[in-house]
Amino acid sequence: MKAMKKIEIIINSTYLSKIIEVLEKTGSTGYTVIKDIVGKGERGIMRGDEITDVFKNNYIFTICAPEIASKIIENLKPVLKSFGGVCIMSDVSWIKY
Amino acid sequence: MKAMKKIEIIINSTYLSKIIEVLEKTGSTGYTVIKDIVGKGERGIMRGDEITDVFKNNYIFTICAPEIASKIIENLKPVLKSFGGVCIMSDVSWIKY
Amino acid sequence: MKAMKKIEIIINSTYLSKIIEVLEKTGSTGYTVIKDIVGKGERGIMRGDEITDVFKNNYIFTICAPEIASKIIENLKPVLKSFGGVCIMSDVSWIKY
Amino acid sequence: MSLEIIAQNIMNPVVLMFFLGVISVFLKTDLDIPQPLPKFFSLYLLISIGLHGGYELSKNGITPDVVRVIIPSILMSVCVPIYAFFILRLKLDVYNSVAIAATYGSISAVTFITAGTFLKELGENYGGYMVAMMTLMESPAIIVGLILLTIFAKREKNSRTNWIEVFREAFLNPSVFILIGTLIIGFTTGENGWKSVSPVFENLFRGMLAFFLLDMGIVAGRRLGELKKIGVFLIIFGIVFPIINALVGIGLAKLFGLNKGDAFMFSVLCASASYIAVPAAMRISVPEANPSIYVTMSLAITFPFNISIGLPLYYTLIEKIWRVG
Amino acid sequence: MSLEIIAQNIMNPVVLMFFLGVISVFLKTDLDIPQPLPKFFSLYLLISIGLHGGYELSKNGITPDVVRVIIPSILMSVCVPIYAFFILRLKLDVYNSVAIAATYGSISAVTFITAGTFLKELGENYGGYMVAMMTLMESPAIIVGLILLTIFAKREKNSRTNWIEVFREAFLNPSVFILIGTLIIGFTTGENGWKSVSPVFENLFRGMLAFFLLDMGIVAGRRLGELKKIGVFLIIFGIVFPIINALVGIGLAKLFGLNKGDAFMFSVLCASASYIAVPAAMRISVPEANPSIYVTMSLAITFPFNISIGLPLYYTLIEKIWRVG
Amino acid sequence: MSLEIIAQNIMNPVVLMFFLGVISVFLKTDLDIPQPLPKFFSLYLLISIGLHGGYELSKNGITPDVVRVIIPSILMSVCVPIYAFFILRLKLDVYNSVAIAATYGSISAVTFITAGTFLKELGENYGGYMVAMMTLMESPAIIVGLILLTIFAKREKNSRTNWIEVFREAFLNPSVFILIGTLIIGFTTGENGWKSVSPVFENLFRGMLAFFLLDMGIVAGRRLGELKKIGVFLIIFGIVFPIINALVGIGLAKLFGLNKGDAFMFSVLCASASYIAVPAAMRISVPEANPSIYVTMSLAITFPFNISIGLPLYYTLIEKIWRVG
Ligand SMILES: Nc1ncnc2c1ncn2[C@@H]1O[C@H](COP(=O)(O)O)[C@@H](O)[C@H]1O
Ligand SMILES: Nc1ncnc2c1ncn2[C@@H]1O[C@H](COP(=O)(O)O)[C@@H](O)[C@H]1O
Ligand SMILES: Nc1ncnc2c1ncn2[C@@H]1O[C@H](COP(=O)(O)O)[C@@H](O)[C@H]1O
Ligand code: NA
Ligand code: NA
Ligand code: NA
Repeated sequence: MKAMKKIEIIINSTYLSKIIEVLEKTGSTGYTVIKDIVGKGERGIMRGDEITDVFKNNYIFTICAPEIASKIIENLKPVLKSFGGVCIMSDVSWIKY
Repeated sequence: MKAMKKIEIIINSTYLSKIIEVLEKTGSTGYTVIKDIVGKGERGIMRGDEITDVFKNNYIFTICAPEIASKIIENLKPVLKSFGGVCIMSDVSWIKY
Repeated sequence: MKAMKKIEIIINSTYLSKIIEVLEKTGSTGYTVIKDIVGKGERGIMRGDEITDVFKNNYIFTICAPEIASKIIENLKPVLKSFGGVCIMSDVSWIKY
Repeated sequence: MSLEIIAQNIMNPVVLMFFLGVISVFLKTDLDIPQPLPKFFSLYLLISIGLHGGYELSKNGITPDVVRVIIPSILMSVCVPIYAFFILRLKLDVYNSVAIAATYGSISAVTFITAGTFLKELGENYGGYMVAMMTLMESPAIIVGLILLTIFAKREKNSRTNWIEVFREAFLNPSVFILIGTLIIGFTTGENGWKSVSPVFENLFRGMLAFFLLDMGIVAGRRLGELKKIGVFLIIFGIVFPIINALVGIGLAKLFGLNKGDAFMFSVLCASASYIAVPAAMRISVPEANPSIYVTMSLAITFPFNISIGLPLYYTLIEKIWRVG
Repeated sequence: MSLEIIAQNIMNPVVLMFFLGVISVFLKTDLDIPQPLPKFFSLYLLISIGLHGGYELSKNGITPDVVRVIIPSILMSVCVPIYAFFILRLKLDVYNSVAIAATYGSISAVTFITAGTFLKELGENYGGYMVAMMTLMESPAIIVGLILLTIFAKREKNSRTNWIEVFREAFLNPSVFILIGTLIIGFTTGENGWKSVSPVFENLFRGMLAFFLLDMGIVAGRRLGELKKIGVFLIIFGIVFPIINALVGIGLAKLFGLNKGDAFMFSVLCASASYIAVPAAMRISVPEANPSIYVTMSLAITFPFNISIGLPLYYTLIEKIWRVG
Repeated sequence: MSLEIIAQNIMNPVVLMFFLGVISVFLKTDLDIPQPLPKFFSLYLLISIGLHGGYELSKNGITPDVVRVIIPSILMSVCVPIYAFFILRLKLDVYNSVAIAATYGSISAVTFITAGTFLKELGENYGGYMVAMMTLMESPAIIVGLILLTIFAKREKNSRTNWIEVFREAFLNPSVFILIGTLIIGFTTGENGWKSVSPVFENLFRGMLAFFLLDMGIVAGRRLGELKKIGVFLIIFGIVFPIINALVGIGLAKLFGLNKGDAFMFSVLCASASYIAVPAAMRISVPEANPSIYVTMSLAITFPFNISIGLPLYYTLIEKIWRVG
């Protein structure tokens, strides 16, 4: 069992690739994506309009070592600044067999 | 980075609007919803039957300040009592650029 | 409010039934499953290929008492060893009305 | 009822697809028709019968036949949930009695649709206004059920019925809305309108029904496992009660002078039980009732019974009675 | 324009389905056509017009008609976003002006498709190459919009436009790609090819359009609630600007000697506004602009206006002008 | 083989849709056919050939033709995985050898379906029982593969093969089940049954195949990027091995006196490789094997090869051989 950080991001689906770019270049070992989710935040309701993909969110999370976590967060900040979205971090233990 | 609470609710999809009502009226600044999920709990298996929407869950979470969290929870309790479902709370840090 | 553990597992969709088997036999009182999610890990990209179900993940989580959590984890380890996937644990409070 | 007519009903691909779905569950094949495909098939079927019914109405206008069928339709949709409730109270609590009563008081569009193809196979027909009757009979049971609840249940204050929500659920649920809407569209656009969309909404009808029934079979199959929890009383209820309702319906149909095709469709409406609109409404308004009971009864007992044995049974009776006089 | 032709346009099941969708939102019926069904319908429609257009082209080859229509198409797709931008700047900031200008400079395939069925109903036709023109007119507005942005916006360094990404978004978005691809397939496989797939891509066309418009109606209906945030200027813009573009388009069509059917389809392309490809591109390249504004204008104002009143309006004008000379 | 017949095969919209999908990936257009649509198309195709095959069988009954084809079918489905395994062992470990051997020992329904439309285009036909043969040939390779695994792999105790699960995966996977089920339905409901559903299950066939192949193209295109990881040996294997199997199949077909159409379809079954049922089974039973290898080979090498060059190649050979004798 190892103490790790979980970083969770909710962002408009149009910007998913920007987030994944950051994760890849900052050395995250993996990530999980749940597509087509909805929600409400500062930028209004994302209702999941069926015609455009523009009003839909994606939920991405990654588990990583604390030192990588801070690197990821530094690199995520400008993306979040340009494109909006929510990012949270919490503590988890990674179960390794 | 700000210490916040994450409140997660899993509830039958029929009752989603009741939860969102509570969130809106108790001053949550936002929430995220993942629809059409399945699971098992006290009230049996929710298999996601394709014909009726009655056996399907929704997963809702909100990130909020601790003082709002307790307000939300007070207001959620009667809903959970009437309609069932699971509600958990945990600690997270909100990353702000 | 009760201190509980949240165990989260991300695993290839083909193996969902193995995880649920473990949860059922180790006395978890419930679980939630989000199907058809994608991600990247040690075993490459799971892109959610549309033709085969083989490149798709499932996300399962269960809330349980700490003593049950360690039992579950013991039983999950061999499954994770054979079939891969990620498993994390964290602390949550269960809100009971 | 001759075995031949049962065989003729079952031995068509559409009904067999239902049983293929059921069998697939027994053999644990993992066959699955994932969402939102079933929703699409069901939407397709509703739009089809709506447009078609509207078009048929536009051809003939408001005939005496139309008027004749309204009263028995209203009558049955109000009375069935009431007598269902009192029968069910013999064994069950108020909440589950209300939910089941509303379920059986309402109708199942897919049973109606399957009955329509059965009738057509026999070279007979029914009036387009029967679709309007179906729509009319979908909602009242919900209201009646909740009135019974208000009278007989001693609930806490804060769980009082929200009547505005109830009426919305009852009369503005998606299936009622789409039926009314497409009936009107079919009626106003008439022959030209129908011709322009019939390659989709007429020609594909049976194929789409086959897909939907395959899915219904899978869902019903999964629920069959819960029959033992439901108990013998309710299983018998799920078969005998539809027959009773069909008989009452046939009686009324004769009394009000419906023609044979309409009488058959009316009896099927009486016999069928809801598994989409009513369960959704009950979940909201009567959360105390157990959906595993009312959904399972409707989906895993009554629906299969109706589409396999019920249809030929009701038809044979009507054949006999209408021939006499 | 006679009321008759408006009625004739609206009184067909396909257009009425759109309004049924809108009404369902007002009545809060929860009617919903879940993903990915709308994506499927839209893909179907694009493939259908691509294959059909390609087949039509293969029948006649490159005629003078084809050549005649290219110049006005390019002209309009470059000029509309420019004059739109300067009009919009009177009231809005640079970012939103760019996004709305690009939206109106591009086209809406579904408006084009609906116009096609309207034309066919009247017994008229248009050239297969018009589908190619539609494809041609989809992308330039995005590029023009972003050039305007580079000129007029003072942005920080790190948010500079990534031109490679922009060109990809503009010219290789799924709808442009599928249109070009199926045009080529339709062209190369000719009559045999078309015959083999026409039971799906021709016969089902109106039915699928009906489904898609029902969904468009729901989505537009949901956005109608946001009209008050948008303000009177933009609401008027959303109706008047398409008319202006149609008029300019009709003028050019006359000038370049297009035949009536082509002129009509061309004017519809000029009048229509994008709500799929351009919003996606704008979200990426101009995140400062508010998508609630440009999507709502395009989807909840201009689209309904065009398919209900715009089509008969443009057609009546063309009728009159072409009759004269 | 004349170039003409290759061109004739490729120059049809259905096959071209596959390549359109591949190209869309190379151009990074984000074109996507989201789930569950591909599942729907695939289910549709299986039901269609099942019902149609059953109906064809019902017309002619059990003829000598049927009997003639059973033995070579069983023979090939048992032998191919065995000789595949020993060839693959020259370069690969036991686990991957088993998985690839099972993949190539089984069949691809969509290759079979595409071959059927190719044959029809040439004005030829095949027996409805060939669908039964396809069903028969889907499962044995899984069992044979796992027997090979038990013999040759030294596994830890707790990862022993669970044979009950294996047989279930092999013989009761959804595609085998739906094929058997619809074959029986098609057979028992005969001409009337087929007529009632043929507007969906016959007329829409090519259009639905076009959709499905577009998606297959996208998925195959995405996997092409992984070819370099797979290595030259396996890439060559993915092309040469199907040809060998087709040749062996053609030899057996001649030996057992199949007619031309059946021989062609049989050779296609021999040449094709599974990418749905077998990968799912292998993931469960041989988690040690790398799915990126066997799925990529089957989907990105063998499938495109078969539907573009394989089909006309096998057909030309059969043409020549059957003309001689
Ligand atoms: N407080 C919150 N709790 C949970 N999810 C949130 C919260 N705020 C925003 N979100 C999600 O993040 C998305 C983007 O947020 P925003 O950029 O603030 O509009 C929203 O559509 C929600 O899905
Ligand atoms: N212990 C648990 N862990 C995770 N999810 C749960 C748990 N208990 C219940 N759930 C989820 O909450 C839903 C409703 O729970 P219940 O009301 O207890 O039936 C279930 O269908 C599950 O999806
Ligand atoms: N570090 C990580 N953070 C979040 N999700 C992960 C991580 N590593 C793996 N996953 C998820 O777990 C799945 C299986 O992981 P693996 O077995 O390592 O390939 C991946 O496809 C991801 O969806
Ligand atoms: Na009833
Ligand atoms: Na335009
Ligand atoms: Na094979």
